[in-house]
Amino acid sequence: MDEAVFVSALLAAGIRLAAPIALAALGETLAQRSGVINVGLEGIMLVGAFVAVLMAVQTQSPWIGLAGAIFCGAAMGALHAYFSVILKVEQIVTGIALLFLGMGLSGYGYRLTIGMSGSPVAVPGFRPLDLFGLSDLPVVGAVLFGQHALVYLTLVAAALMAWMFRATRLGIMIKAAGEYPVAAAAAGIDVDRIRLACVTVGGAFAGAAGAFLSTAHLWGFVENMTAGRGFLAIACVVFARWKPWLAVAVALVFGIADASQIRIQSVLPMVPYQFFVIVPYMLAIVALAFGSGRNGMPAALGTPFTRHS
Amino acid sequence: MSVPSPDDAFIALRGVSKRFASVVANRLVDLSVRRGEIVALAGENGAGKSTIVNMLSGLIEPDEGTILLEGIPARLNSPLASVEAGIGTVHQHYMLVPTLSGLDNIALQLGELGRGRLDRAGLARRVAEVSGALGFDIELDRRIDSLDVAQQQRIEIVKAMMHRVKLLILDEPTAVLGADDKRHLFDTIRRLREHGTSVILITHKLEDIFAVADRAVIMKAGSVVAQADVEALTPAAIVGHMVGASDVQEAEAIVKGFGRAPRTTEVAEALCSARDLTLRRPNGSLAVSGLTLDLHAGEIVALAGVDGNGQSEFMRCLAGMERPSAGVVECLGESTEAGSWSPALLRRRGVSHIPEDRRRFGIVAQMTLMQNYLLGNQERPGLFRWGLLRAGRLSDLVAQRLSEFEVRAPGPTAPMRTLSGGNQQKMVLARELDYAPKVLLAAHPSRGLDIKTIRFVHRSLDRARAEGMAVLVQSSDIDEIMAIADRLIVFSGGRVFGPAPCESVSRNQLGAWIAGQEEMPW
Amino acid sequence: DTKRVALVLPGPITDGTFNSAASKGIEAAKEKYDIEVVVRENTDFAQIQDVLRSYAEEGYDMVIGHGFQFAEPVMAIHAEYPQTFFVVNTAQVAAEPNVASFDNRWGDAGYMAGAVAALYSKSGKIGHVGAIPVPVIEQYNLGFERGAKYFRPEVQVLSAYVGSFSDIARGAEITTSLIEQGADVVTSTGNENVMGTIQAAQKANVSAIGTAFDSAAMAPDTIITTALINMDVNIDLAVGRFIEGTLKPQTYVLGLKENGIGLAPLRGFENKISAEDKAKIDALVTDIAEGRITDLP
Amino acid sequence: MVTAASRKLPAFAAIGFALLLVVGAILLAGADPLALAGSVVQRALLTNAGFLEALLRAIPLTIMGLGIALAFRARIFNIGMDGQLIAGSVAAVALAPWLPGGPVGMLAFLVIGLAGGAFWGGVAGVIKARFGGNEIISTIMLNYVAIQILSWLVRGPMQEKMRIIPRSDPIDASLRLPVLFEGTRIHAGLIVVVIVVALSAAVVARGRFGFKLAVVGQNPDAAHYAGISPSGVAGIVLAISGGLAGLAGAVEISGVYGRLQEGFAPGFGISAIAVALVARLNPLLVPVSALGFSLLYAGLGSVAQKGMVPFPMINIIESAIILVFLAGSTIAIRSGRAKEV
Ligand SMILES: Nc1ncnc2c1ncn2[C@@H]1O[C@H](COP(=O)(O)OP(=O)(O)OP(=O)(O)O)[C@@H](O)[C@H]1O
Ligand SMILES: Nc1ncnc2c1ncn2[C@@H]1O[C@H](COP(=O)(O)OP(=O)(O)OP(=O)(O)O)[C@@H](O)[C@H]1O
Ligand SMILES: [Mg+2]
Ligand SMILES: [Mg+2]
Repeated sequence: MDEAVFVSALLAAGIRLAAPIALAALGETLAQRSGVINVGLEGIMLVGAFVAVLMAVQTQSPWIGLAGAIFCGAAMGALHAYFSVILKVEQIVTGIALLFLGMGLSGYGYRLTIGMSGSPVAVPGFRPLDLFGLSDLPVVGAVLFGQHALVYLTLVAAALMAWMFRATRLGIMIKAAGEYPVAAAAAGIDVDRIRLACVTVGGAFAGAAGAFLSTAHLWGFVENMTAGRGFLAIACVVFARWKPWLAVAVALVFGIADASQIRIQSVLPMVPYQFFVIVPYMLAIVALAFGSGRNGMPAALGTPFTRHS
Repeated sequence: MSVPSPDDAFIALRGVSKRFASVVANRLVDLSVRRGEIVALAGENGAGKSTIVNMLSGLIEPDEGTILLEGIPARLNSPLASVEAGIGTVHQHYMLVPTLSGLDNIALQLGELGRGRLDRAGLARRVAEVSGALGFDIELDRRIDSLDVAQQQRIEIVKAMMHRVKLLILDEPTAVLGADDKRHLFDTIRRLREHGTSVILITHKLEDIFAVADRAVIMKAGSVVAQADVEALTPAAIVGHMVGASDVQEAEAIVKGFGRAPRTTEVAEALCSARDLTLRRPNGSLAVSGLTLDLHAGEIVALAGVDGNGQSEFMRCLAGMERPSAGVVECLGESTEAGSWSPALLRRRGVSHIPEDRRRFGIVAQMTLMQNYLLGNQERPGLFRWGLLRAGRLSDLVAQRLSEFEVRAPGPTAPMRTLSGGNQQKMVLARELDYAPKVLLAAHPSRGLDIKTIRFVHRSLDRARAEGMAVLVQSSDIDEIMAIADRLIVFSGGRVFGPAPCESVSRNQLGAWIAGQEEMPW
Repeated sequence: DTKRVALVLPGPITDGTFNSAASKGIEAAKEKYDIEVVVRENTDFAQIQDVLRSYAEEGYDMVIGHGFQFAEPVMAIHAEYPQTFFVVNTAQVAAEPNVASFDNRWGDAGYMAGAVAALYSKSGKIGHVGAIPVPVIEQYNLGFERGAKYFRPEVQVLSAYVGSFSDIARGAEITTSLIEQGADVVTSTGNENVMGTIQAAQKANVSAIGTAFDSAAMAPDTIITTALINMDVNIDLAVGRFIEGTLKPQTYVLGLKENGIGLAPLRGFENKISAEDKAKIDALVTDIAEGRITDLP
Repeated sequence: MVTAASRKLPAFAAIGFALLLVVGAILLAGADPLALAGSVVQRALLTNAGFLEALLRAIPLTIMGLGIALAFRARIFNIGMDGQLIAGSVAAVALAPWLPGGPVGMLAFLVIGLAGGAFWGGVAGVIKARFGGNEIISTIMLNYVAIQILSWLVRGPMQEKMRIIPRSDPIDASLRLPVLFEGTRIHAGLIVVVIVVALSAAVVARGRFGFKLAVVGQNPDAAHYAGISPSGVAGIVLAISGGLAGLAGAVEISGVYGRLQEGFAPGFGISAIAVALVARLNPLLVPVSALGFSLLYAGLGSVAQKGMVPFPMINIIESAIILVFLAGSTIAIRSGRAKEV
């Protein structure tokens, strides 16, 4: 195959694989920056994936499907926030419950609705865009101008979030809530409200990530279709040291590594395929030796805030 | 006495009590502050001063009693409510987010800056105005956790001054400030008073009270035991109320301090020495360059100067927490050249360290006093058997230290965080002086301690010196240095003055050095 | 009297292939015979023994384990529950008096799929995407390769594994990569991942051959035909013989003749394949059924 | 101001919400919520089989939960127990042919499992201690790597001689942990559990190492000051925690399965985290919490078995029970029956 075509296909596949992880990771970055960890991302993504398909089928509009996924993702996020911020219970356990809840709700909902007939339904999914009519440009066309709308929205969201953390008072308030909530509270900030908002919005991102999987990357829902991507998203957040842009970049590196291993696999059939599947993960482990540690981990991550320090 | 009536007071506490489990922190406290009045709040460690501050700043609520704001009962049930009532607070434990810059920390509490983009340049100008008026030199762009405590303290003060507050509460703001900074701060406070701002100043330094306060309120064991206009008071009178001394002589003795025994040992062996030592900060700037210093057995060397001139880095390096970028440190047979320079190694050899940033390094706030006593002592013989703690032994030891150091705490199993700041410091001191260290590195050892305890600490240091310990004391307090040190060394503006014997350095000379001048300006 | 039958599945009944097929089979059997049916989904490895035991203890007359991983636990416990007949699908175990197994000739199914794919391919490259190489998938894959070469020895067969039964997105991407390399007919085995392959083929406008379960309706313009694995036949046979009392503790291997596998009708592709090719395929199917093909896996 | 007291009402609201959700969903499926609840309770608490099933599963969950508890005390988030369990199992099974029979061999089998898990955890430990690499990432990644390597091993070098099914040959019968109670599957792994619980409890309550873990967890700066190396402690506790996961794997193989295959401890890693956190990282509560979760699984299993509701409903019920438990615990705290952490 022509090398340029190969590279362009590889990058396009990498972006497709990365997009849902990047979206979920962005939302999780926001939540964790405010001091709340949500290990139930996967459950939210599943609900998002299901709702997007359901509503897209019913309204024949993937955009309404996306909106529904975002709304339901936010609702799931709000549930997590309610438990971890208002009730102040163990966040990781709540997250695990959320994971099961998402698996259950999406699977059950699917069986009650579009899955009931047992025969597949045509899903009116997103099609890649053709920005400025340039997506046919050699090499860069598909990669730069021929992605799904959600991919571009992800970049916009990352830019906005980075700007918010860097340049706005709201960003500083969120960082303070995650780092030293006692001081934030002493400055008159309602730490709990900040966290509630961040976790809810984080859930909305995860919902959108699910919608990408089921209405853009694929057109259809199957149970547990996220297949561990929620956990990869958390790894991305940590790897990116809680920086929005880096989270997207790390997800992209993951996606491209995955797309590469997929391509090498069929070229070298004599090597057991498992050795290719582990390539992205090994890459991460090796890269860790160069990354430095807990740098950037919000100090109050995982700890509920109660006054009376 | 001129106790204001609640009607003309800006703020008034009436019969306020606060309990924490078994401890009564405040008992039926009556306290009023007029508009444009500076009230000094004094009292022993644990007397209940910070508890009052916390109630006024909305961190905790009183169990009983009322707080009147301009004569009207007010409910300060959140920090926001307190801020909105016009109260600005400098807490004893700084409320600064360690990973944010000084400027962002200040922005954090300025609600009027809105929710959109933060105008950092504009804010920096406003901050510069306030810090300029205070005469403070502050670094706004560096992260708080890269600043030493004196810099943090200045930022904390500026932060509180950014608002046009009606009541300014300062909880031990001068604990680590140098003389100049302190003078500027007091000037500002006086200016605020002219604008009608009320001030509550908590301090353990009697001279501070006489320098700025209009009135002094003295607390003991949670209650107000005396209050009077400052003109009507003497240092001995204040101390007498504080400690509940029955006779005047005892109080006067405390005020005067003790006579330092002349140095007995002649020049003894050097236990610790630095050769051509250069230290850099994480950002690459020079903290210490080309320093050579010996610490001998049986002497106390004072490390003076305004904090932020490399003292912290030097102390931490001697304690094993940092490595030099050039030069060598040798201590009790260990050397930075050997490659394993670490606190563990030095502690094993007999180095004790009272850290500058107590809450960050010196204690684990959530742990009990017993566990905090183990901190750094965990490898010492006698406390563990087969890797398991001998809890009874440790408990007895801690109980004994609690009474020796007069720590106000329910008992060895109380969590460290429930102790008042001064009592926490006493626990650290007690721990680091235990096990007869050969070298003691003490950063601001009397920080936050009441005057009586300071005397006790000074006597303890003196005794340790007599027993052959080498002591390095980092202090910004000239009185303290002159009271206890044999030799002194000053870091200022990248330069090193000394070491010189204390007898040969006049107070004025010391002041000049601290200001970075070779000669006295007059 | 009504017999009670439990079907124990390793995955969800909505996977569209392996587990769906079994679930449909038992539904059909329920209509046909006088039985009471319960289906247990998503049985993970650690639960298998307890699940089998509790059905046996509750007096179920027949317990069907759907997958080779049920073989060992069944062998471990069957002697304790002589009142219950255990059946294992896609395995070859048997024991007196109450263990039988049904295995379909996945290799033959793959062979047919490979032959069709090779005949239909214009590029001369075809691809197989497996979930994880469990025995039946390996057999199918081997059959696919040999079947492809049967008519066109020069055909190139690409192959890759997803590494997961449920990762539909990666299944789709792997398929896409095979298509990029020139494959114009693809097939896939596993569970949910199969749907990923079919979608990728659909989006890239190439053709696919379904497996296990006739899902032509899902993508009528994409799915040429389906290499059927008739789980319903397994289940129908097992239940029917059990009720008749003729189910023996032995392994039943179901090939074309026994209708355990098959090739689905061409449906939308009826007119896209030449009569000549259709005849070739029909002949091959007969040859396989009659045992005239020598290199079946 | 949010206080424990003012959390009581929200907690009741949360419980109400969770119950409403479940009951509604069950009714929607046309099932009887009461019968369903009865079935869960019946299987989990009122039958021997259910209890024994739970006890059997609680054995590995306890051992792994302890590993999590130790690591989390130092705020080291070991998400990689699944991989460490695989590593331990692989090591033990790989070396099994060279082990003597009898108790010595059995013990050696377990110790090799421990060592294998410790090695896998230690990789994350070294990355953390030497390079400062975050353990959350490394342990997640090492999970995937271990799963794939196992997948290859049981189809390659370690596959059974028959080479049909992806699994190893069984280990020698003399290396199998004996069944403790006739007629059950409860094996001598229970004794291992007792020992490990006792040791961990001692270390946490009184041990020097337990103290270091707590200091590192609560104030790493103070640890450094006090001569405790946070990264060193992190490295060691990752190895220990991995070792416990490996031990759990060896116990499962020696006590239950007798050979290596894929997916024999599904989702145990994440369950162990829930077990440890619900036990508030207290080693003495870990077995209780592990048994509690196992009883929950057993009870829900009966619902799945009876096919009373569509399968995903089980996940919903499971999550609702956990949420109700969490909300309930805040009410208990408020009434002073449990300590706030
Ligand atoms: N959160 C708390 N829990 C339990 N006890 C507390 C708490 N806060 C303060 N105390 C206790 O209340 C008493 C008063 O403490 P407070 O901090 O007000 O003293 P202080 O006068 O400020 O002392 P210092 O000069 O040492 O700062 C002390 O005995 C302290 O141990
Ligand atoms: N009530 C207040 N609260 C907080 N900050 C104040 C208050 N009053 C004044 N300041 C600040 O103190 C600083 C000094 O202001 P001030 O107006 O007193 O200066 P000045 O005109 O030189 O003094 P004076 O009126 O004595 O001549 C300014 O930065 C001002 O913003
Ligand atoms: Mg105080
Ligand atoms: Mg002026």
